[in-house]
Amino acid sequence: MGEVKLFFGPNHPGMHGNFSVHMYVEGDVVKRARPLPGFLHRGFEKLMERRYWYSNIALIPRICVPEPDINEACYAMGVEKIAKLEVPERAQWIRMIVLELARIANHLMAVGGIGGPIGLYTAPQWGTADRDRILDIFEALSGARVYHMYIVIGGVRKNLTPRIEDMIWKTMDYIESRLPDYENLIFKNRILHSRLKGRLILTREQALEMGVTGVGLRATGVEYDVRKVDPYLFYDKVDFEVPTATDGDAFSRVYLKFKEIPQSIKIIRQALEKMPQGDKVNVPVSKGSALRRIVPKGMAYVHIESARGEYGFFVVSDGKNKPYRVAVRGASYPQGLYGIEKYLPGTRIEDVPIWLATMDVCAPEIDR
Amino acid sequence: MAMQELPKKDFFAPLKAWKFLGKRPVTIEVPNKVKREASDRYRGFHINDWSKCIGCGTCSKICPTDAITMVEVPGLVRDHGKLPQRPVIDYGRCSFCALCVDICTTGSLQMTREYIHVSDDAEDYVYMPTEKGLNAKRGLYEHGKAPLGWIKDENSDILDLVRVKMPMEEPEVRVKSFIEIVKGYSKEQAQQEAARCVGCGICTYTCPEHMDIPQYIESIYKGDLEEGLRWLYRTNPLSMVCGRVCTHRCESSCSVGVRGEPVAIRWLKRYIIDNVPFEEYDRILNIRPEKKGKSVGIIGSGPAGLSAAYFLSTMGYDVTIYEANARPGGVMRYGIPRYRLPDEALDKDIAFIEALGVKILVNTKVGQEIGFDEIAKKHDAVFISTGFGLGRSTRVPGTDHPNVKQALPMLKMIRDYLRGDGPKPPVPRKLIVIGGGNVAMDISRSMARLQTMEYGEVNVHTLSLERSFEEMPADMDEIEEALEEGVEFHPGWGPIEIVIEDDEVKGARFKKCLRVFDENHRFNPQFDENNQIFIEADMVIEAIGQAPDYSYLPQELQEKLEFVRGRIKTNEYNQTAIEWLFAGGDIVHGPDIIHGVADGYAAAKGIDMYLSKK
Amino acid sequence: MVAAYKALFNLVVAFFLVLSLEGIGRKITARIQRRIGPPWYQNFIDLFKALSKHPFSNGWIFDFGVLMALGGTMATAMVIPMGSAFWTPFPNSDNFFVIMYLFAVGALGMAMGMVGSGNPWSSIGVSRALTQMLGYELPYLIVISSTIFHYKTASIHKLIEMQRGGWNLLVMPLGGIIAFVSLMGMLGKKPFDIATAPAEIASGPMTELSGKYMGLLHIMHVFAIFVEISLFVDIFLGGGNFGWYLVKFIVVWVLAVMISSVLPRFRIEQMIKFYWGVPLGLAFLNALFVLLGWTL
Amino acid sequence: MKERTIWEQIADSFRSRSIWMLHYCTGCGAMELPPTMTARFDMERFGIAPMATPRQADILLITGYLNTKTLRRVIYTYEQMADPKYVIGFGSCTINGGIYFDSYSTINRLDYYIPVDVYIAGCMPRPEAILEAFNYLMEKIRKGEADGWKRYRENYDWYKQNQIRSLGEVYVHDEFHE
Amino acid sequence: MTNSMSNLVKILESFNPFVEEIDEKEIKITVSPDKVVAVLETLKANGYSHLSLMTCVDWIDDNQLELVYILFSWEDGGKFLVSTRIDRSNPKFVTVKELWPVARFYEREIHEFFGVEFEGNDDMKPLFLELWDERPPLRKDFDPRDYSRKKFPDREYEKDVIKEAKIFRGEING
Repeated sequence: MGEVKLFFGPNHPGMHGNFSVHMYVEGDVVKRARPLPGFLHRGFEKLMERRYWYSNIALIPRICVPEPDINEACYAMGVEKIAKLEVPERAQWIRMIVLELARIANHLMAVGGIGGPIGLYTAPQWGTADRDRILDIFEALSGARVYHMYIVIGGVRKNLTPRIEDMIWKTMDYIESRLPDYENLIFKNRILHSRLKGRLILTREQALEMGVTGVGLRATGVEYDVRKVDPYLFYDKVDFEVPTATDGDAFSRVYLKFKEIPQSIKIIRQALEKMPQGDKVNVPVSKGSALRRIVPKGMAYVHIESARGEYGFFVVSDGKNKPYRVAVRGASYPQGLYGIEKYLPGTRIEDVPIWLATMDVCAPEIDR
Repeated sequence: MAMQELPKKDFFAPLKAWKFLGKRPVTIEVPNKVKREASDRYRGFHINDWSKCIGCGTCSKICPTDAITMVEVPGLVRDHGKLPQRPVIDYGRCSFCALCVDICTTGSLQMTREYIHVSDDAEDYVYMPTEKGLNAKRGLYEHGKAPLGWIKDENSDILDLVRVKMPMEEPEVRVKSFIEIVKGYSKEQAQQEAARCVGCGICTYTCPEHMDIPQYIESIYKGDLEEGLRWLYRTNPLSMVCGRVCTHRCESSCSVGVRGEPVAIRWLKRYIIDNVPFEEYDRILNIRPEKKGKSVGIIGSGPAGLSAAYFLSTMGYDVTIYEANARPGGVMRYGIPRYRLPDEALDKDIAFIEALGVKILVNTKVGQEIGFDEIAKKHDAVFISTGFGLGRSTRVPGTDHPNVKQALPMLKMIRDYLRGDGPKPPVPRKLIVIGGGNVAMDISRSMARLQTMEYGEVNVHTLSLERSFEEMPADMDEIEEALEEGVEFHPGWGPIEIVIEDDEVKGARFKKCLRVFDENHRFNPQFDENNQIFIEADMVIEAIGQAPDYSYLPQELQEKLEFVRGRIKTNEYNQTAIEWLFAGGDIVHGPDIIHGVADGYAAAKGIDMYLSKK
Repeated sequence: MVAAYKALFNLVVAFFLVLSLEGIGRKITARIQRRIGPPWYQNFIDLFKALSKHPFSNGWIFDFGVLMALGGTMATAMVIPMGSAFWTPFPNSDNFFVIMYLFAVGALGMAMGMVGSGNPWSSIGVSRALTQMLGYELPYLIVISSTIFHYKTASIHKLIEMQRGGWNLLVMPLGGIIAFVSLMGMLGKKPFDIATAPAEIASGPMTELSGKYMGLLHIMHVFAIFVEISLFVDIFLGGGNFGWYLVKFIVVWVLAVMISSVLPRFRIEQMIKFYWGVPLGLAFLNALFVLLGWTL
Repeated sequence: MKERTIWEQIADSFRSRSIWMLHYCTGCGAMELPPTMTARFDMERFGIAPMATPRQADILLITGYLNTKTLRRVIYTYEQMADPKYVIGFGSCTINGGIYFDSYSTINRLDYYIPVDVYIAGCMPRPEAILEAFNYLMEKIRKGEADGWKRYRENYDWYKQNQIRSLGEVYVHDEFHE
Repeated sequence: MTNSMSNLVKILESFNPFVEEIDEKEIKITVSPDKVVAVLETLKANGYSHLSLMTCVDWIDDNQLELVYILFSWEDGGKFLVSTRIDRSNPKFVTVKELWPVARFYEREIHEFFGVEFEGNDDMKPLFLELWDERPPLRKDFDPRDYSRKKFPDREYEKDVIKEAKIFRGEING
């Protein structure tokens, strides 16, 4: 059998989002592969230059749809770094809670989502339904389910009320109680073991050379997490662990995501306890209405640990009321482009969606 | 370090999921069985309270999606601080970020919890929000019944409601001399204050002169003062004066001021003038009009006269101003106290107007040094702006005493004295000022300063008919500053008589005023005759209003002119019933400088039209 | 003439029974997934809707392949006995081997038509489907052969009658379990739905099918399920009268659905390894036991 | 509108209750599809199921903005679907460009390129709104009013001309440099 | 500036860098274009082996493009922003794909969005855009709104919104 050219995506059920991999296969084995991003390219970096510092908060959550809050936090922290702005302590804690909630939501979807490419359809049903409880918190907190537009320059947009705090406590208990079900259904499943164990191995050297971050790197046995290495917000004031594994295969990557959920729950509980009370959760970056608030000249790079790895915003200001340039480092940029070209040849067609799912290739953040 | 134990394989573990066969599903049965209400902060479709909305258009400026356009609504009136336009929202653009709600200057724009709107017709997605909200197709709620969702609070508000504090002299310091109180903004402060402006332009409509306020504020914000100066001189040649003593009606209509403190428009204007050197004016403004070879005579060099002179000369006319006093400027020179408007400021404005070729003949009182007919003959058109120079009296017993003075002559005297042009005015130990307007404040505070300089203490009693500070016609900050300086206020008292013993003023007696205006809003005070007080004083100054002096006008002209309550009636171009005679300033509109400037501008246009037709 | 009516009745039962069961299967899966799921008659609607659509054809091989698949499977469904000799339309030709051959016509037709569509995903799907057939057929045939050897007949209604004393499942439990595992593969239930794995190869062979073709293939699929489960019920669960037959049919189906809903799918080479590993070995062991007469 | 025959009415009633949607996430509105599809909102209750290939699908969900690169594929996909087919436009972006109205790579109105049967307001629409839209579409199909596919056939030249105007060419290239 | 970072800055002094401290753990180093690769190599050898981001800024007023390489160290959590400015009218630079293979895609992206040529990287096929027919879009003199107007028509609503609003408010009967 000769080589057959296949367009894997963009409208392919195994594809995560709107992305495409063009490849030559022989039988079921991939011979050559090239990523084809750009189906979600909207020109964010250009559009952000055309909007005010403050009105950009409507735009940035859209860069990464499954976990929008990291964009808001990154952007806000970048601007605050340039402006040397002191954010109210309570707002910082709220931000941390929001970021960890978003991480849980994303991981629930990713852990359930692994059922998609391998055919365990019960898992995504559960995962997405449980994630919806977190979206309910977001809705109560920020007024929207997906695009929260909640973390703004100088703090957060509205205060965390006791009612919402209560809701978070309850939801955390609920999600914790659901975790054994996932463990039984997914991670003890023999067939899942046989599908994922030892597949798509990435060694530590390969991962570091490629620039992979997040669970892809931690599955190779190093504890590289931006929250620990370069702590932001109050991550140095809470107690949590970064789970790691040594296999570097698809299974351990998914399992690490699963194991991060209890850690995030732990962080949220600590944050709710340690958070100071107060009404002020927002300070303006400079005097004036949002149309004319200016950020002093300067540039800064801020990165945070998203559910998929190091996510960064590079912000340049020329001292006006609009950003001069904003560049985004999508967490899945290396594995989504270089990784596909380099590491997919030699694997099988079935492994392509597994790569996309376990390495969390997120099309919108690559395309922007 | 947390190395994870990987879970072991277990054949039967997945089968545990079968337990959910017997459990209730988590499905929420929308939309048929359950209507799911959104959270109480939900960002749904907009509503807009038209009675609150002022049409400022700030929502459309902040909108990151360009979804909001302001559309003029026929039938809405253009009122003080209101524009007859309302936002139209395009749900083919809106991203439901609620920034429009957060920045809304009045709080009229809000969001409901309605979130379903499904239609096959794209036309259904554009909408002008009203109090009832979107008529959502297949929505959760009946039209107009959707509960409120996202509401602005202190944290989400992105409008800056607090003014940048203007640096001022402390009361203890300033009362000792006539130095200027307001120090003026620094560059940072001015830019910060300019950043508060939302550029709605409501102030432009309110300003009698329709100055390009948002434009020059934006120039300050951008740091381009030359552009700002050009904007100023487009409409107002007396910016230096207006930047200090304008009654700033614009600020009362400022959209930021609906919920907070208005933008300090006056001080921003002053900031531009203070910070552009006079030598640069000519280069920046670059006024090189073509000469038209016609001339215009202007009587009175007050705000209206100077303004008309400026605009006429930019149009290319030869302009001559006739001024009775020794220095040009009228009320700006002789009425307003020095601590509010130093001479240097006025000189700068006048010098620029003179530099344009305007001739100012001082000490030329029309009717004495030169006849009105002569002026009329010499020029193609004449503009009169002689102002209200005569003081009014309460006419209670004792007002004919020499120590019962009129405010305006006193103010003139003080300024002349401070300038070194005249003798020192008499300074009483105890003073009563009657009146509640700005002139009363000026004289009270001037005398307070003189008293401090003379005796080291202030003893000024200011009495007015109006029963509260709010009712008093004087500016609130004037009253506050006067209080700080030690002036004692007695609002709500009307004079009965000036008590004179041994030909000396001993004080005055007052009775309680019950109301100032009657039901028809006419001036018709009522008093409680039994409630009286006596205040000791060496001198009484009356500051209850001024009156015009038309004696210089020949009799036959006066007969032709129409007068309404002492003011000359003109058309919109300030043309009087005599077609070559134009009038402006207090004798037409009153009562402040900016109206005078506006009159000058309108008259200049009118004269230009009249002369080009001729 | 009676035989013809009975054969038609077979088709009617197959159509309504399997379509309803498919709907119920979706409902059961939904409950395990903690949701409500579609109404039980949803598959009827789906089928009629598909038939009402305006399809695309990909040439005559494609058309012919689809018809051949449907025809072959219908023919097979007609000869299947429904649990007892009375409900056997053609008592003389219900030989297991006849059924197997007829059944193969349908599978071949499908393969032909789908390859004729020219879509690479379809070709990959077909090659997978054929590989999978190789996988499950081998242990299945060995188990069935040992059964035939044991009962000394290949006629299904005779096999049913000979199970009066006890179900074949109880006679040779090992064989029964292996036959069930193979049945999962035949039904294309997880973990053996490799041929149509959506996340990997779109919908495999069906990628190019639209409208009516989709409907026809759905009907073919319905009859195939009927044939496969009926065979299992007849050969291992001892058939029974019509009511019992239905109960057994439903139980087998529900069990398959429930197992399917908690398992992911194999890779194609893992599936071959799986079938040719333990099940094939056990099938041989079972055959050995039967040869030695060590049955229960 | 032409009278439908009895057969068409019956067919429409079946079509309205079995809607197979193409599993294709074109934009960010796709993020609310998983909740809609899965246990919390479970759109399978209405007979709506995801399908893997355009050939089998009845309905194309344009979940938000479309950039030119995707639009090419969407046109391909739409033309591959079997009649009758329907299109739902999700959110602001499909109506008038949404927040990306000034982007150099996203289109501003969808019905300029392919006919749209239902629009949903929101950015992005919630699952409840999506289900409401499906119900509305079902009603329309039952009444025979969802005729976007007919419009596409009748005004094919107009649509093609618009597609060419915005895209230059509708052909899809592959990523290998060959 | 942490100890290890200040040590590194000392090592880099031979390249005549312009050093700016953005915050305690973030340092911007500006060098001339010919020294960039050497600086990057030095940093990579000293623990700053993670290329977080490579990007470009268009300084149109200076007629320059600024290339920024952001390096991160997993060991001490510091960041170096290595920056250089190249001519905007004829932007050319050398590739760093030997140091970081993923840089190939960053360079491809920068080529697409800013029009910079990278010598040594021949894979310059457009990555995100298809059939692009204008100047590189992220350059400051490109106006996306104009382009969008030209290519993608907006909807023009015909509805009388004022009348509808007045009907809702009960001012007129509709």
